[in-house]
Amino acid sequence: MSGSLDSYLVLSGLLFAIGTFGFLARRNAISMLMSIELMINAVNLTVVAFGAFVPALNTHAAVIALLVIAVAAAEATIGLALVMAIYRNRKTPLVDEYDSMSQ
Amino acid sequence: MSWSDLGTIAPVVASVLVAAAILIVDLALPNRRQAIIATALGGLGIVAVVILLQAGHTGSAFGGAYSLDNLTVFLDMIFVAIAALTILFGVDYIEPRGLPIAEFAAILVFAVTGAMLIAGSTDLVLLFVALELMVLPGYVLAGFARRDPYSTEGAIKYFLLGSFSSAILLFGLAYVWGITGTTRVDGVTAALAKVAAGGSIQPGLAMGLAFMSAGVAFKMAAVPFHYWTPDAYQGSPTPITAYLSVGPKVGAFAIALRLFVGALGPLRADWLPVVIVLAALTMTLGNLVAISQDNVKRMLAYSSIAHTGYILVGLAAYAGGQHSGLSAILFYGAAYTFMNMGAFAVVAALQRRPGVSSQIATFAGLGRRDPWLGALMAVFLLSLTGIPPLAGFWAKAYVILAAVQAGGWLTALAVLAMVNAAAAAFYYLRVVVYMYMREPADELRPSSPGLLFRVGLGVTCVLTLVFGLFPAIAAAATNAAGVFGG
Amino acid sequence: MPIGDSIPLIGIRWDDVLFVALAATLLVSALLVVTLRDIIRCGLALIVSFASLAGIYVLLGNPLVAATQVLVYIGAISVLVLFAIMLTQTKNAPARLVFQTQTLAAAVAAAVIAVVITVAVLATTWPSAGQRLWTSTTDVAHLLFRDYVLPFEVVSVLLTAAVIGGVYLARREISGDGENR
Amino acid sequence: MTLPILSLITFTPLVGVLALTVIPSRHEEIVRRTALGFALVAWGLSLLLLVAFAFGPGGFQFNETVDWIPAFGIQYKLGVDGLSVLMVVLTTTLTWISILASFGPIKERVKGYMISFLVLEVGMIGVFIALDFFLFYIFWEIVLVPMYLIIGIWGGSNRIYATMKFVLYTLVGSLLMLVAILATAFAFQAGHGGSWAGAFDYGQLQAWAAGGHFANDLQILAFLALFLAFAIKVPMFPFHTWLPDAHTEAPTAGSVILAGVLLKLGAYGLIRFAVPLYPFAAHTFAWPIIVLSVVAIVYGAIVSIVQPDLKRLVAYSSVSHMGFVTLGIFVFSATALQGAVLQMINHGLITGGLFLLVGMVYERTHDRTIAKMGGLAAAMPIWSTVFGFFILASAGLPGLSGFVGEFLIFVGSFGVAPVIALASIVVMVLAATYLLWMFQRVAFGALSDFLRGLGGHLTDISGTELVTLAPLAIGIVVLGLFPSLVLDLLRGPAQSFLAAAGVAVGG
Amino acid sequence: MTYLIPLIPLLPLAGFVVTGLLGRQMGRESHQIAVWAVVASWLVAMVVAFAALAHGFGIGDGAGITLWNWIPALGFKAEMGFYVDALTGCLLIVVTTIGMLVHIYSIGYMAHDPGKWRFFAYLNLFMFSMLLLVLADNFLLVFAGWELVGLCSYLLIGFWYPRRSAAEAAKKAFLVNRVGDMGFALAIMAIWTQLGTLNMQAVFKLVEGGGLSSTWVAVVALLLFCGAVGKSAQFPLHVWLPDAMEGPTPVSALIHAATMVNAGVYLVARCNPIFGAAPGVMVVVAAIGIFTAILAASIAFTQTDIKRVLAYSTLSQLGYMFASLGVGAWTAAIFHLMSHGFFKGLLFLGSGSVIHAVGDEQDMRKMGGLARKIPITYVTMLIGSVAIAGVPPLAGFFSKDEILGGAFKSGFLWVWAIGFVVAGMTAFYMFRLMGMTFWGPSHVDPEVEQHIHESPLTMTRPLILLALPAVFLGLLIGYPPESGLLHQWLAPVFEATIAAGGRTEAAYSFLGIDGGLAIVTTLLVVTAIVAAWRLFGVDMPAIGLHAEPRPDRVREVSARRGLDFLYRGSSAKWWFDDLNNLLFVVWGGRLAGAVWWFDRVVIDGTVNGIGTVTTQAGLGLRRVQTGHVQNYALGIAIGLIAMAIGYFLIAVR
Repeated sequence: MSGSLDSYLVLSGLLFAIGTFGFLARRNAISMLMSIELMINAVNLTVVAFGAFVPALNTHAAVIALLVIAVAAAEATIGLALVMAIYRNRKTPLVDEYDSMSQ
Repeated sequence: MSWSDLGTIAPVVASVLVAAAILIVDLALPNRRQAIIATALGGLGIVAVVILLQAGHTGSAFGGAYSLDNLTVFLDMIFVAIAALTILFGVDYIEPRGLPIAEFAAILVFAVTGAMLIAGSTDLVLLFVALELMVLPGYVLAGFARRDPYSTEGAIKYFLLGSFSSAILLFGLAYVWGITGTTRVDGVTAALAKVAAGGSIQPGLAMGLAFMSAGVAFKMAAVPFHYWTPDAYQGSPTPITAYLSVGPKVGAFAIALRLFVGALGPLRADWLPVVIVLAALTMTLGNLVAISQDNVKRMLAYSSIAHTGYILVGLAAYAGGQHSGLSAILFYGAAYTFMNMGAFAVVAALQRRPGVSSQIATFAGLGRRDPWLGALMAVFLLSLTGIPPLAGFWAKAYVILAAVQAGGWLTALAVLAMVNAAAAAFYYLRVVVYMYMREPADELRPSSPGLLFRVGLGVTCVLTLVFGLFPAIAAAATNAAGVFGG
Repeated sequence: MPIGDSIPLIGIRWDDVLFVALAATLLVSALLVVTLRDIIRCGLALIVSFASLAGIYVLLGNPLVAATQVLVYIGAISVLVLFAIMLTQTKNAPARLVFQTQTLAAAVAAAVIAVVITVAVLATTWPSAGQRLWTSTTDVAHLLFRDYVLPFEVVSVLLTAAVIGGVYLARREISGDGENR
Repeated sequence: MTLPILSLITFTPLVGVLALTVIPSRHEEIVRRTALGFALVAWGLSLLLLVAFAFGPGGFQFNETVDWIPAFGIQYKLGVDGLSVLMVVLTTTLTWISILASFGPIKERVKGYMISFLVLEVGMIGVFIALDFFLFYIFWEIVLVPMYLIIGIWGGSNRIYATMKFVLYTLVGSLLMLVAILATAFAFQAGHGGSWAGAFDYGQLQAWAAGGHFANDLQILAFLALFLAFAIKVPMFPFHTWLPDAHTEAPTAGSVILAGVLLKLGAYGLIRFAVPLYPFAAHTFAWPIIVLSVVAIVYGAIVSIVQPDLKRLVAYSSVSHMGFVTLGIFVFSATALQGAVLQMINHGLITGGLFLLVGMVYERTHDRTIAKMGGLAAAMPIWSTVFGFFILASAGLPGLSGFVGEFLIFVGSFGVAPVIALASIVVMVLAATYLLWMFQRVAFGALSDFLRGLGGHLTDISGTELVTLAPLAIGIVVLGLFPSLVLDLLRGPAQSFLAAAGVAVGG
Repeated sequence: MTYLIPLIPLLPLAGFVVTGLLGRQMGRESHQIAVWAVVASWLVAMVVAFAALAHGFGIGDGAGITLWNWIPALGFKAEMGFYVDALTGCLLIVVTTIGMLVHIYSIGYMAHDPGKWRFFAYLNLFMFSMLLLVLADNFLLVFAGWELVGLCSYLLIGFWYPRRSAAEAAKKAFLVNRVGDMGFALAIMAIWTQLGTLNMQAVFKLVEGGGLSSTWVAVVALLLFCGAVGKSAQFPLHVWLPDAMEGPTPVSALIHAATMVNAGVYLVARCNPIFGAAPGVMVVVAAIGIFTAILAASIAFTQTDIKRVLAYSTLSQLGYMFASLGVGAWTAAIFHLMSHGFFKGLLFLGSGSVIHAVGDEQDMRKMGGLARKIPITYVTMLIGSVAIAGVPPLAGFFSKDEILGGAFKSGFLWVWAIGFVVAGMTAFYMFRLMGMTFWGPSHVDPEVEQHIHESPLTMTRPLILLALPAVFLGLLIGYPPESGLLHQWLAPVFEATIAAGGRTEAAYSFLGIDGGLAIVTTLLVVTAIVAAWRLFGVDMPAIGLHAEPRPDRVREVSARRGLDFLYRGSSAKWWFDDLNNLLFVVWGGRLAGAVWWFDRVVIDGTVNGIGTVTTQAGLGLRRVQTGHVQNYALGIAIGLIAMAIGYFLIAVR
């Protein structure tokens, strides 16, 4: 089981789906942010799993994973800064109350 | 890494240095806006020179991760132009609202650096990282008026959805990488050529393609991945909207060129139906909803969705076997850049004084109140409509020509595009109606924009006309740029 | 260490047990992240899931990534998130209604995505070696600074830009009208 | 190198536009006269062209060719045959008349108006002389914008609806035409081993079509697209409803140009492009089009009878009159085709005159409701006389030009199938009905209360107004008595049209 | 001589142009140029006419002149050319003579009308048009003249345009004429497509040579006859002529009695080779003609407007002419055309003089006893009445007698029988008119009565001049019957057709059938006259005749069972106007309204509907943009799933 690529890929897929669910279902901007982090982690798990099982990808996987983590950090920075900024305007972190523009 | 590698990516390096220079000037000479603007524009000028020095050369750097070809040069020039125009338009808008110019310019240049990197990327990882470099500053720019609830709201929507789509795209990239075993575009192409020859696509690859397509479709604002566009465009400060409407969009099409045309080229018959459906949905929905908009910014946002649809027709034509579809995409991208930026710039000019809305009523009587601004807006709108001899006409003509050449379903798509273009005339011309055929509700003073702004408007207008009157010149460049990869 | 590959008597492999445990922890904590009512607990659950993921990385023979995971995710991002939570939690914030009205649709969509991925994964023949490979950190370093030096540099620019942008956005304004620029 | 007279004619108005942009808009009188001056120069040049034109041989004369977009073989190629010459002269004539007729009525934004008119003239002339399919399309679209502005800015109360309808209708047609043009060019290119040279060149396309090289299904689709574009412009039933609105709302001169020239663009396109390039399709659809034409002839006349508004009545009568033109084209008879072209010119002269006359009344009364009129024969005798003259011309009185054109179409179509003439000839009575009834209500009887209320404003027409009408009236009489002036010019074009259209018949 | 021919129409045309442009400035003298132009034209016409008659021009050998190639289209040709033969000559005499006299008469009649210059300009234009019609050498040019006389008729009927009824009548005349013209136009097209020429002489030659199939001959003849029916106001297109009396009386005399309405007769006569080759159509011609004759006569019985009585009388007489044409008595038809032109012109001008005298009153019930007050008018009108009634030896007797005899002898007994009855009716209603107008007690408004006076010389002189041919024309050119001057003149025109018809004209026999018919007819006419005297009075002291009118008796007779229906029908003009009104004005108007409704609601509604649907679709679709970011994300997720499924489908393809 732990020796099969499939199980890791399925695991990452489930993680991705859970993240998607959180992103679609949560109202709080920070919750959505956390869901995205889950999704990115799912990608990383995929990458590392490929690296662990496919010889040609082995080293590359680690590099890619590292870069992805860095990008995710940058994204989180911007995201949290935006949350702070809008919280200052709206006094609420609940995204579904940000609907002054529609249709 | 070697010096020659650095030479190949010189424009990108120069661009980063410009951003740094802006920040340094800001720290060294606080409250000296002229210095900052001069640094930014001068720096971009240097970048442009660097790009032009590369014209005609080809090469690759970093072991094939970055390639310099005509496409890179062409797109880089567009991106630099976008950056310069955005600064020209932005200053007049940013300043009265008490927002910092240095950060604005620096972040913008960072974003454009990302776009330029995309233009040259021939590596999936670099492509993704460059994409992030392009869009992350974009989120900041969208929320740049951070005391404005609309701006921050648009920004956070843009950010959340953008990150969501980035994750999707990344997921897809991971699978394509896992199956093809390489991140280099040429490697992917080679691997997929085997797949195409073998005739069967593994479900894992199909899923990867799907996630990737969805991610790219999101970035170019194709239906049904377009939702972020209207809110982000409407909320952003108008000159930044002008930037968002062209920069990330052309960038997204650059990704499409490098990724779909370059890497996924062997499978183009397989992604052709997807592009056709996307194109049809995108232009139709964009136009239909644009018709019912009363806010010009939002209307232009939907119109930009529609234009995505037209450009996708070019991509479909390529997939349908017509290489001319690629130069059509590039021509469209260039023409669209200038006319659309021009249109948003006029909106920005009207909103120079804070508190002026972008509702269509603002445009009532503009033709009389401010004849030059009105005439320019009319030119941009007519060009967007596709009336000859303006840039937008040739853009459509080239796309349609490519589609017609490809034949089959693509001819039907071309007809649909033209029906859409006719419907689009309704909302573009509605603005002209307000400008020339209605009296203003209250007499607004002419908003006499500053010198930089006028230069920017002049440039966009002249380019719109030049592209229209002498399409052969631009077409030569796009034809050259359309030949890349392999 | 002279421990067998598998649990004595039952014959189940140790790393399978470890995998199941870690995977279960990961999924449960991830589910808690997206379902818990109290957002601070969500944040804590997120840390747990990050940690279990790091464990899986180790299991996959990639300790470098696992370490980075711990440092960056648990050490930086999670802390950042928790700070943000604290800053945006007003006392009278509505604790009820953590979910959207579209929760059911979201669940269905997520389930479909899970099925799509699972089916695709299982139906595909992967170019797998059939066994886990150990990743050499030295090789990673070489690769990073040879083939991936450009992305690496770009990421550094990206982080710079993100910091500048983030600081600009999150900076509290000095007075009501902000800077006089 | 010979004098590029065609380019000179085309771009003289453009020079006028540049001149106008320099003149400050407060000098309205100078603006007006400058515009008129340039229009007159263009007119003079076009007359020169008419004189210099060599009668007799077919083919195109005064050709000018410059490569424009070599990558696709798109050229700036101009040339005229008898048909084009006539249309150019009609255009230049009506343009200066329209500009002169606008001196009084247009008091606001004079400069913009005059610029629009001159740009319009450029486009219209260009359409008639372009020998490159793509260039033709460009000029075709250029026409759209100034007309859109003329109706939308200087039009009546419901102008915005009218102008949007006009533009959208036209665009739907023309954009599909673009697809067809490109498809045709591509078929040509594919048939020439991928070389784009000549793919938009009219002469080469036509020769290629004459060789029967365009596949039938391409012909069908391309023809339908072109036909839609041209039929909307003509306008043919049932694509005509933009016309009454556009005419009603347009300023007088706009209506004159709209009726006088713009409608001809469609007919010209059918004669020049749609039929010769796609003869198989043209023959396939000939009968349905003939039926539509006959319906238009009768239908337009019937609807005209009950129109309450003078301009609207004249507009619907245009539908009827232009039905003759399409009929004349699609019966594929030399007689009928010559009649159709003559009818195009006649319609330009007659309906142009009618719109001018209606405009004169509108200037004085600010109303066009027929029911409010009455007794103008006594109040404005000269106006009434001239109006009566144009009405009779419109009703097809022998001796005036309208008769000759219609009769030639009748004879030509009778030769093809008597039933066509039988069905459409009722228009002789219907046209007389709506015209004379309208004339009776407007001119005869006692002066209406509404008009009496205007008192001294109801002056008879002025010298300037008479100057605008005189060329039209003279043209109507001269062409009525000496139609050979036009018919001789049309010999070549008619023969080559039939030769081109006959391809499918032969095989 | 041929060079003189174009002068005949061009002189009045020049008069029209000059008078039309300068007439307003010429003031009181505005008639001069017009009148002199016509006089000059008359002189030339006389020269040309007598030359033509003396030479006996027939088909193909007349004098022709081509001015220019009018319509030289590919596949079509029509020239501007004139042709004169004997038939033309006869028409020229009638048209120019009566035209000239009417012009002179109008000097006095229109003296005080402010629009006099306009009137004379129109009259000149009419002369031009009529002469063009008569002289034209090809069908298209005939058609041109045909339409132009219609136009002049329109202009002159509506001359007093402020009067609503005048304007209505003018329009009606033009439109009804146009209905017939459609047939004429179609005939021309048929001729061109079948024969390739429109030159009449060439066409006749071809037809005689059998160049036209019998079907096409019939079609062409029938279509030509349609035109004739319209212009000559035959049933069912007769409705316009009585209304045309709204025009000034000289117009009625000239256009609506003596010249234009004869154009139809002229056309049929001119096309005798065509009609001769279509015997079936000839029957139709005869039937329509004779039916119109009795229909119009029956209406004339009860009309009270003096001009309307004359108008119906004109219809009736034109019917005679068509009957004559139909039975093949070509010359008789032309003969009647000429004599009728003179005496009906005389009667109309006389009635104009009467109207002038009684202060523009046209209702005969408000006249009476005018004989002594306007003697010249009275006497000339009496001559006219006797002439039209057919009392020997006046012009009408000879011409009518020839028609009836022709019908009888060619076997059209039913035509003869009806014609016979109509002869009596004609005599009756004419003397009813005389009685009500000139004899019996005066019913004139007393105020007007004081001012009754004879008309000026310009008006009475033409009356006298017209009375002369009314009396002597028959004897002059119609005697001896069937071999008089006219017969000799016209023989070349008709002989071929008559010969082709297979009938040789039997010699006139005074003591045989011809004389018998003449006597019977004359007896009937005299009886009818006497009956009219008994009912409507007579007062001729010179020959000792006197009878008071008996209005009570008239009422009593007309109220009799059986007769009351006829009386009502007659006075209601057999409801033709009501029928037309219902068919064309009411239902036609509704149809046009319905079509317009269709245009607005269905066609334009579809166009606007597409716009509305598009806009509504846009409004609907924009609701998707809810503003809630999670909704957007859900949309993206669904799009993602759709895309994945799409790619799966592509992959398994």
